[in-house]
Order: sequence, then structure tokens, then C-alpha cells
Amino acid sequence: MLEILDTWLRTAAERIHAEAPHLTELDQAIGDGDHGTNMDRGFRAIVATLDGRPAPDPTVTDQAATAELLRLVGRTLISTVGGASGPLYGTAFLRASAAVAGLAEPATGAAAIGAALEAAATGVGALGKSTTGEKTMLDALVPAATAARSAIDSGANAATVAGAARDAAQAGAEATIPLVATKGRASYLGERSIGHQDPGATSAALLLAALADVVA
Amino acid sequence: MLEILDTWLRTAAERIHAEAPHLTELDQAIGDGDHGTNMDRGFRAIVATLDGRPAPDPTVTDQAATAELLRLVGRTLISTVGGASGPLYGTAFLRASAAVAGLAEPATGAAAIGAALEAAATGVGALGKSTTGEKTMLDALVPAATAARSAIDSGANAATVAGAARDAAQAGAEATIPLVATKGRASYLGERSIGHQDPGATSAALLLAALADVVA
Amino acid sequence: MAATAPSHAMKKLINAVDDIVPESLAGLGAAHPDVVRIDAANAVVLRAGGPKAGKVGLISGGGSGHEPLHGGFVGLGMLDAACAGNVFTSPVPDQMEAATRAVDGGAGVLHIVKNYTGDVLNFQMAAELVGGEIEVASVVTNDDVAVQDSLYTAGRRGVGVTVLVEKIAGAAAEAGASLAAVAATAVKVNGQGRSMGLALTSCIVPAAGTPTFALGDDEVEVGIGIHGEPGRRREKLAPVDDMAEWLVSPIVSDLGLTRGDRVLAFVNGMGGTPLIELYIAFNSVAKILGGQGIAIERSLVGNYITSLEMAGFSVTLLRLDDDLVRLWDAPVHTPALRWGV
Amino acid sequence: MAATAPSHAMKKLINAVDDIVPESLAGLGAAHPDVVRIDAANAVVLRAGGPKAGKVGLISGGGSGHEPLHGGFVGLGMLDAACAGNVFTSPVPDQMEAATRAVDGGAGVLHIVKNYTGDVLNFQMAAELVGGEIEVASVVTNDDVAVQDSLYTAGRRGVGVTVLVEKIAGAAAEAGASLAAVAATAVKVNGQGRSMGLALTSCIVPAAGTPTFALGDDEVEVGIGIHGEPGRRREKLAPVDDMAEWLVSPIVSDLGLTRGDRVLAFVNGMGGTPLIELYIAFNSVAKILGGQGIAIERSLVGNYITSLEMAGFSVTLLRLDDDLVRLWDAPVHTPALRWGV
Ligand SMILES: Nc1ncnc2c1ncn2[C@@H]1O[C@H](COP(=O)(O)OP(=O)(O)O)[C@@H](O)[C@H]1O
Ligand SMILES: Nc1ncnc2c1ncn2[C@@H]1O[C@H](COP(=O)(O)OP(=O)(O)O)[C@@H](O)[C@H]1O
Ligand SMILES: [Mg+2]
Ligand SMILES: [Mg+2]
Ligand SMILES: [Mg+2]
Ligand SMILES: [Mg+2]
Repeated sequence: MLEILDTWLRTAAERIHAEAPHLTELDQAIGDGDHGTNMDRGFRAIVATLDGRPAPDPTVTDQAATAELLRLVGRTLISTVGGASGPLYGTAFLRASAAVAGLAEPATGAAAIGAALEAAATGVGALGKSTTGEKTMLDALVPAATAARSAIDSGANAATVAGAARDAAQAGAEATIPLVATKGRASYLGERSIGHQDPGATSAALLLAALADVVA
Repeated sequence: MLEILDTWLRTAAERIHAEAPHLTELDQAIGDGDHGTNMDRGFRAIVATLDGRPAPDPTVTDQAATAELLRLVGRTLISTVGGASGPLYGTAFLRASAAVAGLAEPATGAAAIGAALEAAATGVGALGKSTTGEKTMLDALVPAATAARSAIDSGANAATVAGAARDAAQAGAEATIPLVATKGRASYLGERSIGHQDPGATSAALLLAALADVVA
Repeated sequence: MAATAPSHAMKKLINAVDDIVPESLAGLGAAHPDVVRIDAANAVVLRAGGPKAGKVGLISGGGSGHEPLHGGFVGLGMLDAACAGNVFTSPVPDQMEAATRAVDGGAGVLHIVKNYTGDVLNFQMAAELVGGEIEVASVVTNDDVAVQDSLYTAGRRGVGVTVLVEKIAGAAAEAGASLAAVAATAVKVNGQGRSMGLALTSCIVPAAGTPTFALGDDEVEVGIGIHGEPGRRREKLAPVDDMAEWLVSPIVSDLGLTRGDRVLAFVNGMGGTPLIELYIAFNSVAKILGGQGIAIERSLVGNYITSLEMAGFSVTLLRLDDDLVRLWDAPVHTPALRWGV
Repeated sequence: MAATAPSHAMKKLINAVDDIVPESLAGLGAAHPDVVRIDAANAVVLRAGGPKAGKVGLISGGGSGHEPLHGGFVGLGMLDAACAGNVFTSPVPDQMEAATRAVDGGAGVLHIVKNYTGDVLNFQMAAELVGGEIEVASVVTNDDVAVQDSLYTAGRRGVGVTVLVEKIAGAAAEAGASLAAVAATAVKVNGQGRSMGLALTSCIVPAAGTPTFALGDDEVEVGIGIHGEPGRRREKLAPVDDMAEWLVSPIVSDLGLTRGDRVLAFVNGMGGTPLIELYIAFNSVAKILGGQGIAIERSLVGNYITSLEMAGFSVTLLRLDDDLVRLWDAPVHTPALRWGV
């Protein structure tokens, strides 16, 4: 689990870096033009953290080590991203960490992904006082968590669960286009926010696409 | 003489107004982009002065009244134009006034034009500490004064004298194009002033073209 | 040499995009060593001389690009520290925690937070990080009448009034008021002040490299915030008397100002608009208020809360009473505002 | 909404081109009634409270478009009056005469004149107009090292050092120095100060309506004056550390500054460059001077002598001694500079 998490984070960091200009462009349209830069800064910091991490403690279980790394990622994002997305994504990872730690050991990869996604979505909504349909990252995270849970309930393995989450997040991100933003910076635009895809939902979909590729 | 002066000034004001954008454009290239505006402001003030002037005092000779009006024009330019061209053109008219007043009465139109032009050119050179070849209005005024003197010396009438002055001023203005400016704002450009016609020489040629048309 | 080749290329006095904030802070520190000290590791501007024992500490912060806000307002009678985020990006809780600890003089610390989701969330996390150790109060400024304060927005943005809150609450703290009293003063100023702004041009976020929005030659963006974000609506460029009216009217009606009321009028440039124009704009505002019998008792004109090199202006009106006038007039000594000392 | 339609159209906060100067002056007066009074008929900014008996009067003036210069420097410890010409056009002798008469307190009047043909000639005529009635001395500032001071130019332009002359000579006058002594102080400051500037963009003279010069996306104009006039040469846009070097080097060598010398470093914005960048530029200047062992004892950073909305900056260095430091630190209370009061 820990290895997959490590690979995912590194893959995500590459994707985020490559897509940063696009994320920033989306944020220029309905925000302040920094989402790509913010996410890139955060994920570069994560990679630095991964690189600098001591070898895993053999006395700690894989699941506990995974939870601990998720916590570290959350703290890193909070300490380096800034803006709205820093605390929100940071909280997502902190909550995911707690959820993974809370699963009976040894949890399956599918169960870990499902629990982590649900906790992340709930954490973002609680901190951001937001819900789906407000044109935020929640419009990718919540459908992803729901799709993951359905897949798990029908007995799917980790790869299938991650694939379902990816598809739902992607669809959710695209579905933000016609929405009027009512949270975050884009809400200042009112009706003028219609017709643009939310940058945070887009980055969330991007992270889950990387996860599906890594888990596959 | 007074009537011709009045007509000339009004004609000149119209021409300056029409050519102001061109003069400003020339000044943008090697100065600060205000020569057209400055001259236009001054000549509008002159027309206002002409319009507001009481009827000529019948006890005063035409020549004296002409000199007095030239003085008024000089003062008006000094009080309204600003920049380098205000004091310089203003002084030109003040000196022209004194020259015309100093001619034995009744002076011919040709003599008045000749004396006025010489005095104007000398006055500008003295105030501006400048001479020909420095890419200034003197490159139009000095040749004009010289040409007028030659024409007078060969017995020409006022129309011919004014025509000669016009032609010389025009040629002089055009001849500023290859010069390096060594006076005024254009001198800051050094070699980069080459290739542009001097705005002040251009306005001087314009004034003398109007004179030739009016005297003709 | 007349102009032919228009351009919106990024032309800035910078070395590298990543060096903008640290080098600008270093320059601020080098230019005003008597007033501020830079904590480079945390990107925090601290008042020279350290915390004043028994005085409430005031900190603020936010994305960079709004200079002189906030670092230029650190000093006697105003802020004790300012946290600098990346351009238009809220700083992180670690910075705010460091600033809070650095300025604590035992009387508690006030966080002055502009109402943006990012700023609010990060300051909130910072407050949790020092919770129990240092008494922290937070005041959120939200004075921008361009935004509806409704369920359908993140609430009104904190803009121009933030400068006035920092000055006036800073004076209260300097005079020895308690944390509760300083916070109450800040809340009062925020409650009695409103702002609105417009842009003549966009600005270029360095990391993005292109203008945040495109405006036609004859268009203005009305109801902008301070992050280059597009505004509420687009209008044709108009005489400044009219444009001032677009900004002043909503403020006057939102504040319910009427004949005989006293105000501080703050005409703020967005960064690229020169003073010659800001004074013309102030003249327009003064004419409008004068026509309604509203008395301008204090004024502030200049580039104080900006959006990088954006051209445009905002108007802030603060309803005054004798208390606020006294606190406004109290000595202040910061890089950007100074009087009485 | 990403930018697609670049433009250099004139977008200014104005009502009409002809109203710019009078309305900007009116705004200045309305914003600072405690400091200045506007003589609208003569377009002259006067120090509130009238001439001070026995004090040397200081007046300056020039084309508008350089705000806060000169009107923003009228007040205690600096100018007694400033004459505002049209944009980039020297005022006329009538204005200077009116100002000279208005500020005369019986101890004579100093004219501070920037070295441009127009300014010099108009002030010269004004001095003649009051000659015999009021004792007038004139000091011409000519600090711009971009211009060769030779037979082949109108001489060096007066630029950044003018601000320092007005402050320091103003302090001398306020302290009761005689006309000769105040003039000598002004001459000394001019002699010990040098400047050079560069532009990242042109500016638009309102009456012209188009940019004075065209610059490519990657070009800077080096050695500009303050009237939007093109500079001495064109360079490729470079890191600000390099650009600062282009400006500082000629100044240091012209002043003959060496290790251990003390200076006032003034980093001035051309009007459209925001503070975040000016502090970065100051940081570059501080690094260069620090590397040469030249000590920055005083500093000034901001938009103080501008070219409308031009982007760019200039550097002015003034060699300091204890006298100049004392006069620099003396109280000043003007719309644009204020301390000690
Ligand atoms: N209250 C909120 N709840 C959930 N997500 C939010 C909220 N506010 C903003 N976001 C997300 O944050 C994204 C913007 O992130 P970013 O640009 O990095 O921060 P900022 O808006 O501070 O510049 C938005 O696209 C949106 O998805
Ligand atoms: N020393 C001088 N002697 C003669 N003419 C001069 C001198 N300096 C400048 N001029 C003339 O003045 C013109 C510029 O006038 P104008 O643009 O109105 O004033 P300014 O240069 O102050 O903006 C130049 O084109 C030149 O012909
Ligand atoms: Mg953003
Ligand atoms: Mg000119
Ligand atoms: Mg942001
Ligand atoms: Mg001029």
C-alpha cells in the first residue's frame, strides 16, 4: 500500500506539473490565476518529502505507514500550498490518513481507497462549508467517493475502484462547466462563472486519474 | 500692414490647428509630444486676443499699430505656450515688434517683413543660445530671414519677399532631417535624432507659408 | 518612433518568478531598517524592536501583489507583523503561527484577515496551531459592495477597508487597549466602511505570465477585487466623474450615508494608475459627496492596496465619529504611512 | 477569459484632456486642505497658511505628469509653491511670477528649475518680471548621467535629484537660512547627486493620445528622462539585477564613489511600476552598493518623479555628509513626503 501511495504521489506530481499551466488558465478565467502554481508547489514539496523520508520502520505495519505518509502529505500541503486549495487538499489528506488508520488491519487496497476518498470529501466539505453543485473540487471528490463505494459494494478490486473514482471525478469536473459558482473566488463572478470548468475539480480529477493509472 | 498681420495670424492659427497632430507626431519622435498642442494653445489665445482687441486708435500710425500688435502677440505666446517654444516664439515676436517700430515711417511691407524676420531670428538665437545647424526652429528662421533680405536687396515687393522666406523656411525645415540635434530636448537623443524633421522648424515654415499666402 | 507594436507581454522589474516575494521583502527590509525586520525563512515582516510587552499584537497577511499592503503597514501604530504569501495566494498557517508567536507581548494577538476563502482557512488553521498558548482573536474584513453578501457567494471580499482597520486598530493597540477592545475597534471600522473598485487594465500574475483577463480598448471591468479576478460587469470607458459615481453610489446607499454624515474618503490606485489620475478621481468623489452634503473629514489618496500593475481605482468610505478620527490621527510610522512621528 | 486582444489605447481616469491639470490640482487641494491651497487661476499649488515672514520662499514647477512632483512637495520643510504646466510642458512665466509674489516673505525666493530648455527659459523670464522687486535666486538641477554634458546637448536633464534638492533646501529654508545659503545647499545637493532611469513601457501624453515611443515586448529604453522622451539606447529586457547595474554603474563612476562613502539611495518608479517591483529594484541596488562597500544611510523608494503611467524606474544616489543627513531628517509635511511632524 505504501509503495503504491509513493508511486501515486510521484506520478501525480508529474501530472500536476505538466498540467499546471492549464490549471492556472482555468483559474485565470474564474479565479486569480494561481491554482496550477499552487498545486505544483505543493506536489514538488511532497516529492521532496518522499525523497527525504527515512526507510520505513519495519516494526510498523504497511497500513499504519501508509496512514502516516498520508498525514505527512496533508501537513506538507497545508504548509506549502496556501490559498484555498492548500487547507482544503491538506485536510483531505489528513482525513484520509485517519480513515486509513481506522480501518481494521489488514485492509484491502479497495477498502483503503474507498474510506480515504469518503473521508477526504467529507473533510473538504466541512472545512469549506461547501457541498456538491457549488462548482468546487467537491464536484469531483464526492462523485468519486460515491462511485468508489458502489464499486466496493459490488466486490470490485482496487484497480476497478480507482477506475470508477477516476471516471466519476472526470465527469464531475466537466459537469462544473454549466454551474454557477457559489463558493470560493469564482462565486464573486456570479452568473459570469458559467461556462468555465472549475480548476479545483479539475486538479482533483487529475489526481484520481493518476491513482487509477498507478493502481491498474 | 495691420490688417495683413491680423489676417496672417488668423490664417496661421487655422493652419497650426490643422497641423497640430502632425507637429505633435514629429515631437513624439524626438521630443515629448506636445509641440502641436503648445502651438495650437498659443495661437488660439492669439485669435482670442485679436477678437477682443478694441478698434485701432486712429491717432496711431498703421506701422506703430502693427508693432504694438506684434508685441501683444509675443506676450500672449509667452503667457500661454510654455515649453521651449513659448519663450522662443514669444521673443521672436517681441523682437519683430521692436524692429518694425524702429523702421523709418512709412516702411514698405517688404522692409517690415525683412526687418521682422531678421530680428526674430536673432532674438531666438540669443535667448536659445543656438545657431543654425542645431536642428531647431532657427534652421527655418535664419534661411528665411536671409532669403527675405536678398529679395529686398534685389527690389522685390512684399509678396515676393514673403514667398522667398517661405521657400527658404520650407527647405530649411526639411534640411533638419539628417541633422543631429544639439539644442533642446532632441539633443538628449544624440545620433538617434537623425532622420526626423524638427517640429519647431516645421511650425516656423508653416507660419511663413501662411504669411506668403496672405501677402500674395 | 510613433507607437505601432502594442503588446501585453510581461515586463517586470524582477530576476526570477520564484524570487519575487523574497527579494521584494529583502528590499523592504533594506530600505526601512529602522521600522521593519524581515524574517526571511517565514516570509514575515516584523516590526523592528520586537514585541512590545503588554501591547496587543496585530498581524495580518495575504497574498503578495497588493503592496504596500501588508508589509508596508508594519510599524508603530499599525501592524506588528505581516505574512507574505506568494503572489495572490494566501500565506500558509506556518507563517501565521510564526508571526503570532513573534509578536505576542502577553496581551494576545489580533489576526486581521481579508475575507477570501484561502485567507480565512489558513488563518483559522494558524489560530488552532497556537490555541491554548496565545490568546488569538480574528477579525475578517468584508467591505466590497460589488459582491452580494449572500448564500450564493463566499461573502463580501475584504479590500480597501483593511488598510483603515490596520491603521485604526493599530492605534488602539498602541494606546494600550485590550485584545477585546482592539478587536471591537476593528469590527467597528469594518462595519462602518465599504469599498468598490474598477479596473482599466488587467494585471499579469508572474507565474501565469499573461493577463488574467482581457479588456477591450474602451472597456472597464467594474466591481473587481484585488487579485486581478474579473469583476461583476463590464462597462464602456466613461469620464471619471461617471466612473466615480458607479463606485460611490453603491457605497453611500449601502452605508446609508446622508446629509451631515462625516466620512474618511480613501481613493486607492490599483498599482499602475499614477497620482495625477488618482487626484482627479478624488476630485470626482469630493464633488459627488459634496453634492450630497456628506463631509469629507479625512482623506487618503494613493496606491495602498493594489493588484500588481493593474490600472484602475477603488473608493472606500468610512463613516467617522470623534473616536475614529482620534485613532486615525494618532501617530503612525510604517514604510507606507507615516505621520505624527 | 484569457487575454487575446492586446492594446495600447489611452485609458485614463479623466474627464477631458483640457481638464486634467485643473482637476488634478483641485483633487490635491481637496485631499490635503491642511497642507496646501490651490491658486486655480494660475495653476499654482501654495503652502497653506501663506508666506512665512523672514523665511526664504522656495518655488519649483514644471510640466505636469510627474506627480507627486512638484505639487505634492509643497508644505512645511519643502516647497512654498509649485507651478503646474500642461502635461510635459513647462509652465509660463506668469505662473512663476504669481508664485514668486505669493511666497515672498521678505527673505527672497529660490527658484528650483529642472534643466530643460523650456523650464529654464520660462523661469528666466519670470525672474526678470519680478527683478528689482523681489530677490530671486535660481538653481538648475542637472543630474541625469544618461546625457552627456557637452556642447552637443542642452546639458544634463534635471531628474530625481530635484526631489532631494527640494527636501533638503526646504529644510535649510525652514531652519532660517538666508537665500544665499539655501541656494548654496541646493547647489551642493545637485552637485553631489546623480541619476539615471529606464523605461519598460512608454506613456501616453493625453493630448497626443498615443504612446510617445514604441518598445518591443522584450525591449527596454535605457537613459530616459521624465517626459516620455526616448532614451539613449535600447536593450533587451534583463533581470533587474542587471538593469540596476546599468543605472548604478554610471552614477557611481560619475560621482566617484568609493568604499566607505555614504549615500542616500533613491529608487524611483516612473508611475506605472508597483511597489512590489520597486522594492526588488531597491534590493538589487543595495546588493550592488553593498558589494562596493558604499553605505546606504538613507533611502527613498516609491513613485516620486514620474512620467504619467510609464513603467520603469530610476536610481538616484546622493553623496551624504552629516549636514545633509540632518537636513534630510528634518521634519517635512507635504502631501507626498511626511515625517517628524
Ligand atoms: N469553500 C470551498 N469548498 C471546496 N472547494 C473550494 C472552496 N473554495 C474554493 N475551493 C476550490 O479551490 C479552488 C481554487 O484553489 P486556488 O486557486 O489554489 O486557491 P485561491 O482561490 O485561494 O486562489 C477552486 O477551484 C475550488 O475548487
Ligand atoms: N535652444 C533652442 N534654440 C532654438 N530653438 C529651440 C531651442 N530649444 C528648442 N527649440 C525649438 O523648440 C521646439 C520644441 O518646442 P516644444 O515641443 O513646444 O517645447 P518643449 O521642447 O519644451 O516640449 C524644438 O523642435 C526646437 O525647434
Ligand atoms: Mg486561485
Ligand atoms: Mg515638446
Ligand atoms: Mg490565490
Ligand atoms: Mg514639452
